[in-house]
Amino acid sequence: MLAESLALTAALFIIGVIGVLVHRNAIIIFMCVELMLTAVNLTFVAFSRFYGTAGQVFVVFVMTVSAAEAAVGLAIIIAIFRHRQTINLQDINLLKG
Amino acid sequence: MEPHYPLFYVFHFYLFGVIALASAVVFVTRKSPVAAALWLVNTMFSLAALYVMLDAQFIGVMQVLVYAGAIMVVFLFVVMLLNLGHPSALADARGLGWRLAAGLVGLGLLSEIMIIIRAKLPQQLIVPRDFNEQQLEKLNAVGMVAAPLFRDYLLAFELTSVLLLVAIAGAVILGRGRTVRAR
Amino acid sequence: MASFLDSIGYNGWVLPALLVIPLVGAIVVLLLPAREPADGTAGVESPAARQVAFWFFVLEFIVSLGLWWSYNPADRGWQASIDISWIPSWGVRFTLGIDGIALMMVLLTTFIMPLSTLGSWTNIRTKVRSYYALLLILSSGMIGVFLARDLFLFYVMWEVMLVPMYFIIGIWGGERRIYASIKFFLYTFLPSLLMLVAIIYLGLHLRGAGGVPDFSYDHLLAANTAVPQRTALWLFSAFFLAFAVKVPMFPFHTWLPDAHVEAPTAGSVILAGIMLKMGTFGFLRFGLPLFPGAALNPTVRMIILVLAVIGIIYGALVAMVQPDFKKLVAYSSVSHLGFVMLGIFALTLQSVQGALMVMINHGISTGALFLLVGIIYERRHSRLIDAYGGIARVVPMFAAVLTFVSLSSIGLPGTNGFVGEFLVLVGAFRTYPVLAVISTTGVIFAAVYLLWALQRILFNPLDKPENTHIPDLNRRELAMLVPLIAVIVWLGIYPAPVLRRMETSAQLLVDRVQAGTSAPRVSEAAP
Amino acid sequence: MLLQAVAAAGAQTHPLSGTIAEWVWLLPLLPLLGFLINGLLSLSSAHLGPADPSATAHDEPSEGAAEASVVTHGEESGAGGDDHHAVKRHRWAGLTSIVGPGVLIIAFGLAVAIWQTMVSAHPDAPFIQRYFSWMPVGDLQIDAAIQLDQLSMVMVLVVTGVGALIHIFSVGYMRDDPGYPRYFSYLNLFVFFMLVLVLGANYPVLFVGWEGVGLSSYLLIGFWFNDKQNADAGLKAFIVNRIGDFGFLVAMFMLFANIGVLDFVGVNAKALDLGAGSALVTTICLFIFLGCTGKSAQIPLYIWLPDAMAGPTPVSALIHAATMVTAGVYLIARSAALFSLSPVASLTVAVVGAVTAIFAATIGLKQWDIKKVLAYSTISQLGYMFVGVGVGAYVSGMFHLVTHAFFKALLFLGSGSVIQAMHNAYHATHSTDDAQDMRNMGGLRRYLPVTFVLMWIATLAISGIPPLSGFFSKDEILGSVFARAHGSSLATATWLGIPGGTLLYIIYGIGLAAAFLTAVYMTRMMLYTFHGPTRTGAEEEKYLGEAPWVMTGPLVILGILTVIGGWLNLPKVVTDIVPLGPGELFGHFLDPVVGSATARITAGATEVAPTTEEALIGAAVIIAVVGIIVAVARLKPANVPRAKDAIPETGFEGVVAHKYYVDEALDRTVVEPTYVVSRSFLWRFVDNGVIDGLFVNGSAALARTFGWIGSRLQTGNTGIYAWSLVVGVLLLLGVITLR
Repeated sequence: MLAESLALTAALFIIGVIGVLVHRNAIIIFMCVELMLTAVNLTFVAFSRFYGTAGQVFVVFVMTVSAAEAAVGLAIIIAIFRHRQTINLQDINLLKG
Repeated sequence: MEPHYPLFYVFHFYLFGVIALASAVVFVTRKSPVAAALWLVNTMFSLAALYVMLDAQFIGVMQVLVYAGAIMVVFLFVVMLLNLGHPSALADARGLGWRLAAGLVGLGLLSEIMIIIRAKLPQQLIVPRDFNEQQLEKLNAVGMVAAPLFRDYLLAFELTSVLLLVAIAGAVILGRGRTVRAR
Repeated sequence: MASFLDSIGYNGWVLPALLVIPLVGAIVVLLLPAREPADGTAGVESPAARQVAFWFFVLEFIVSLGLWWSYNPADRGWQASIDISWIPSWGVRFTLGIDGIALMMVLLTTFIMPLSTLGSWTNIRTKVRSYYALLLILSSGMIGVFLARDLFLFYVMWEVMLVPMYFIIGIWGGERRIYASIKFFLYTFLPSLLMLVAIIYLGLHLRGAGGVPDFSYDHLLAANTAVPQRTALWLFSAFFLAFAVKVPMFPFHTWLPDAHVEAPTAGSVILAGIMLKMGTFGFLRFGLPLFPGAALNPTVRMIILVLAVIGIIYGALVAMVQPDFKKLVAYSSVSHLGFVMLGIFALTLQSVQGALMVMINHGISTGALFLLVGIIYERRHSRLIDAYGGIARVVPMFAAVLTFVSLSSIGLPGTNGFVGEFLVLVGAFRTYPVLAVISTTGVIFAAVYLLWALQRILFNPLDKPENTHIPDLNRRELAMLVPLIAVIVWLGIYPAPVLRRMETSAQLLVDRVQAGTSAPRVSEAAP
Repeated sequence: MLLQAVAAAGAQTHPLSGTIAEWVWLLPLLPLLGFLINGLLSLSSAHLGPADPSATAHDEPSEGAAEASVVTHGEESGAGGDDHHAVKRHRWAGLTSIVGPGVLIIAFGLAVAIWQTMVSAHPDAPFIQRYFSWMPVGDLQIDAAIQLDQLSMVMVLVVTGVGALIHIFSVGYMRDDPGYPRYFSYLNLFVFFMLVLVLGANYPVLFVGWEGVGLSSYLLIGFWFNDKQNADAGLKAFIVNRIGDFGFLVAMFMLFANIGVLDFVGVNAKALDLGAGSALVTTICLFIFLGCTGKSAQIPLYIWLPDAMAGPTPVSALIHAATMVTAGVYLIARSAALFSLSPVASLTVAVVGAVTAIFAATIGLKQWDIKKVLAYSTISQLGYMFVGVGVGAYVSGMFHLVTHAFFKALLFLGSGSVIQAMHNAYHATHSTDDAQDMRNMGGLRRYLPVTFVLMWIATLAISGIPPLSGFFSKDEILGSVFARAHGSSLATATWLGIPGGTLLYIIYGIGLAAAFLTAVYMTRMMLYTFHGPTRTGAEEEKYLGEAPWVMTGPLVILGILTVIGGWLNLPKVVTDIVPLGPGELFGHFLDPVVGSATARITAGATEVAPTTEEALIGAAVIIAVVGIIVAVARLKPANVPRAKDAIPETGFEGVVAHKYYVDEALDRTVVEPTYVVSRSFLWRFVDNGVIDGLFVNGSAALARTFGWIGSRLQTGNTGIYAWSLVVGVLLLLGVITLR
């Protein structure tokens, strides 16, 4: 089932990418990123059947990171919203050079 | 080489795969954050099922607990906190042109990935054929992940705990909002 | 005197002492307590810092003065040498030594430094401790450049010198100090990096015994015939750029007016008096002897000489039209240093000796001019020539000194300026008569720009009310100007002791470079 | 090396060693001492500033500054430098009056003593004292050394003698000037440098004096420096002199490069190595001559001298008439060994001298400022001297130099006396009229009888009326020109295609013409100043009066010298007719120095018959007399309007009155273009624009532009970032897959 898993991973990942590209709502974009991470997890799990349990360990790490990322990211979104009253990324250009 | 799978197994594998895919497609087309979040939870569940089918029972459980249970709840919580539930409040998605372009880019990427996957699919297994089953019997579902985690990857594991600590501290500081006002 | 110096083992410790004394001074200055301005110190915070710095500089000068007697002009080798291993794996050694050229440059430095301290006595009022600490570090770096016998050490000292000056201009400078300091830094730093590359190339390719990289000057001097002609040309270009910017030769001079004008008085004095000499000293010590073939390649030599001559005339003409007196003096430096370059590359004994004399004289005269500008600026807060007029009646002593120093700067016979320019031209005429004659017209232009400015400042009607109540020189200012005047007269009338001390080294240089161009190299046999 | 050997040899065998001549070093040292004392006195009235200038700069003014106030035109006060009518005697004036002239009188006494020793010893070689090595660099050995020979002796006597008289005169003339010690310190400084100039044993030491006198001249011309005109004049003098010095310098470089020595003894010994008549020696001589034209105000560098009259009148007498401006003549006489080798250069000197003589004389005809007349007269007379040394008559040139020093110093000091009287008168009535304009004078003989008589003597002398000194010296020059037109090395050479002989006849003619003009303009000056009705003004006339004895005394002495100066060198043709005394004393005296050089030029010259010579003398005298008569007949002092009523001359007369517009032309063609080009092109365009703007700041701007372009990509819109990221990945993967 490796090929199917990888195909599914790719498809989910691409859907996440498309979501990032078409959405402007920071929260939805965030969710898309989560989707992409999860999709990658599927790869790890799929491969763990062939390469040993290390893959599953990595999934644990990815989950930790994505949890941390969600916490910090959402905190930032809250902070930005407080400041700007919007989470529309088009209106937020603090990075403008 | 992969083992032969029974039809029952294959059917369910495909079923959950299709559900995950379909939910993801619906998720990505939603404009309301709440709806999107719920559809994403659906995808997560399907994936959890796939994990279990792929002999990663512990991960499957974690997927449900952490992603569907914790992270997505936080998302919903934030959405509600900021009162962003109404899609009309936001001109969220980009125009049709952008969406088409995104679709084309996505298709392009997908095809490229497919080509790469097909070309580079591993033909040989590194571990014995029934390695995971043996591990499962020897250590049970949790031990199978825990053993390497606390032996081989101990340092990385400890570092992730530091990461989480920092993330908590950061989230608290950012969320308190005082720094924002100070600026 | 010499026997007394021998009895205290002077030659054994003097050179490191010259490097260490200012550093100790800097530490002492920084350790002084911060003090709010008290009465009678004219609003200068931590006035003790300037006292300490001044006395450290005086100590440094007294210590260095012994070199005048301990130096043996008949000896062609290094004197008072020190050789300590520094970074053995790279073959870098901490080697110091003086010859006749370095001797005079060191004495010039130690002589100028206390006077420039006096020059900043009252006009540096903030961050006083850091200021004097930087001055002390700067002096250590400058002396290090003159003493270094290892190219790596030389490069380190070269950059050590750059940083304090950057801060001195950038922190205590005039209105456009940031622009000027950054320009100064980048302008001089960029080519120095090229020089570093060339130094590393030399050290790595001309390895010493045992295959270790060797940066020692003596070694490279002996081994440089192994460098192919084309490579030598590239290496020389790198050195040339680093030194030419420092000199500054036309057209690499535009950092100079900005840096000079914006720097505080002491900064300008040190820049003009000592740091500009680094470039010409570099040519004498490294540029010519290490790459005689490249430097005396007829095309290269002609280009450099023509640039020098352009510098002489161009600097004078541009100086003539400056509305700002400090800028005028700055451009006059371009002109003077053009004479030095002409003298060095004309490469006769007279012209090289003359170039060395011009280097010393320029340090004295231009240093004095900058001090005088600083004095009048402190009183009237204007450097514009047009802001003055007729003030000789109000400040007769200032006028007398300014006139005298200007005359020395334009090379009036009987002052030091003449000796240098005369020797340069008389020497250059032997090898490049046409260029020498063209350069001689610089003598005319020098009189035009400086005396004209003098007229507009000191003479003409006293028609501005704010100029009628300028105080004349005070005792401190006299104390810093009188030594300069004394040296101007001394070097103008009796420069022979100085010339004799430099002659052996200058002769050696000329012989070495000329021998180097006519390969194969003859081994240097000690006489 | 050579010099040392000569000095060593000379020390043992020279007839002057062991005599008072050993004290020759004291000669320049005395005025230097005077300079130091007076200089310190002048500065001692200055007050030290406060310990911290900026702290009190705007508070209470110091005592010294309080005396000074803003000077506008017509209002004078303060501690010196402004107009000289400020009556405020310096507190050290008494001491200065002793020190200033005192050192000169002592020096003159010493010079006379040395001269007597020299006359009796009659040395053939110069007496050289070597003190220390000045610039020893390899084969260039320049010593600080003094050379005493007959030529320098003559100059020393003139400088110290006339100098002492002028110093004494200055005590009276400048006594009320607030810058009195400063004035004397400059004057002493000048004498010091002048003595260094004439006593130096090699070209560089001579050059020290050469530039030094230029410096003193600069300082003295601009003595009343608060007047822009004076300061300008000083600057102009210095710069024009520097142009000449450029030539001198180049000549020294060429000498050293070709014969390796710069001391006079060495150059004389090796001059022949340069090759007689070679282009090299001609070039060297021409460069030396360029230096001389600057110092001695010859065409083309004469322009500074008329302006130099801005200085105090005694200064004009000392520096710009009697001594400094004759340094060029001295230099050529000193370099006789070189010039005699180059007929072309010698002829150039003579031609320039002759042209200058007539050119300046014409301008002198139309000047109204009494000092300007004398200035152009000086230029003209210097031209005569150059004709003399140019044709190899070094003795005659030097002789004219000496007599000219007498009568021109007398004329200048006399004019100073006149100006002083005029000035006092105008000062008393607070009039702003020009005290130097002859149109404001007239009839002064009634008020200044002593000055009147003495100045007439000088006028007759300069016009060449026998038996006054000017007659002998001028006549000798013209006679020499005539004598060398046949057979001498000059006559056989060609100058720009003109045969030397022809040229010399032309020069002779020009000389005669200039003599005529000299008689005319000098008589004109005397007529307008002393004769006719007084135009000074009715009120002012009451204040006109003769100067005190301290001023008239030197005038009388100079008058006596003017009368008897000719006895120094009576021509043979005269002594043959009238037994006035021993003939050609001066010539015999100078013979050891310039004899061989003169002989080289006159080697093949045919002797002029005594009758011809007598005829020439007669012609010269007649021309001078005619000049005076013409002037007296044509000019009517009674008809001259006062300066403020005068209408400017027009036509050619106007051109002459404006000195042929040479200054204006130079301003337009040289000075202003240089300034404009330097400012607009070199500084603004090349320096600020191209080098700094284009290259230096340009490279910085280039880097900044790239940075700016990069920063434009940072829109801050994360959507765009995401898009570009994804598209980038697409492209990269595409490359990988399609590879």
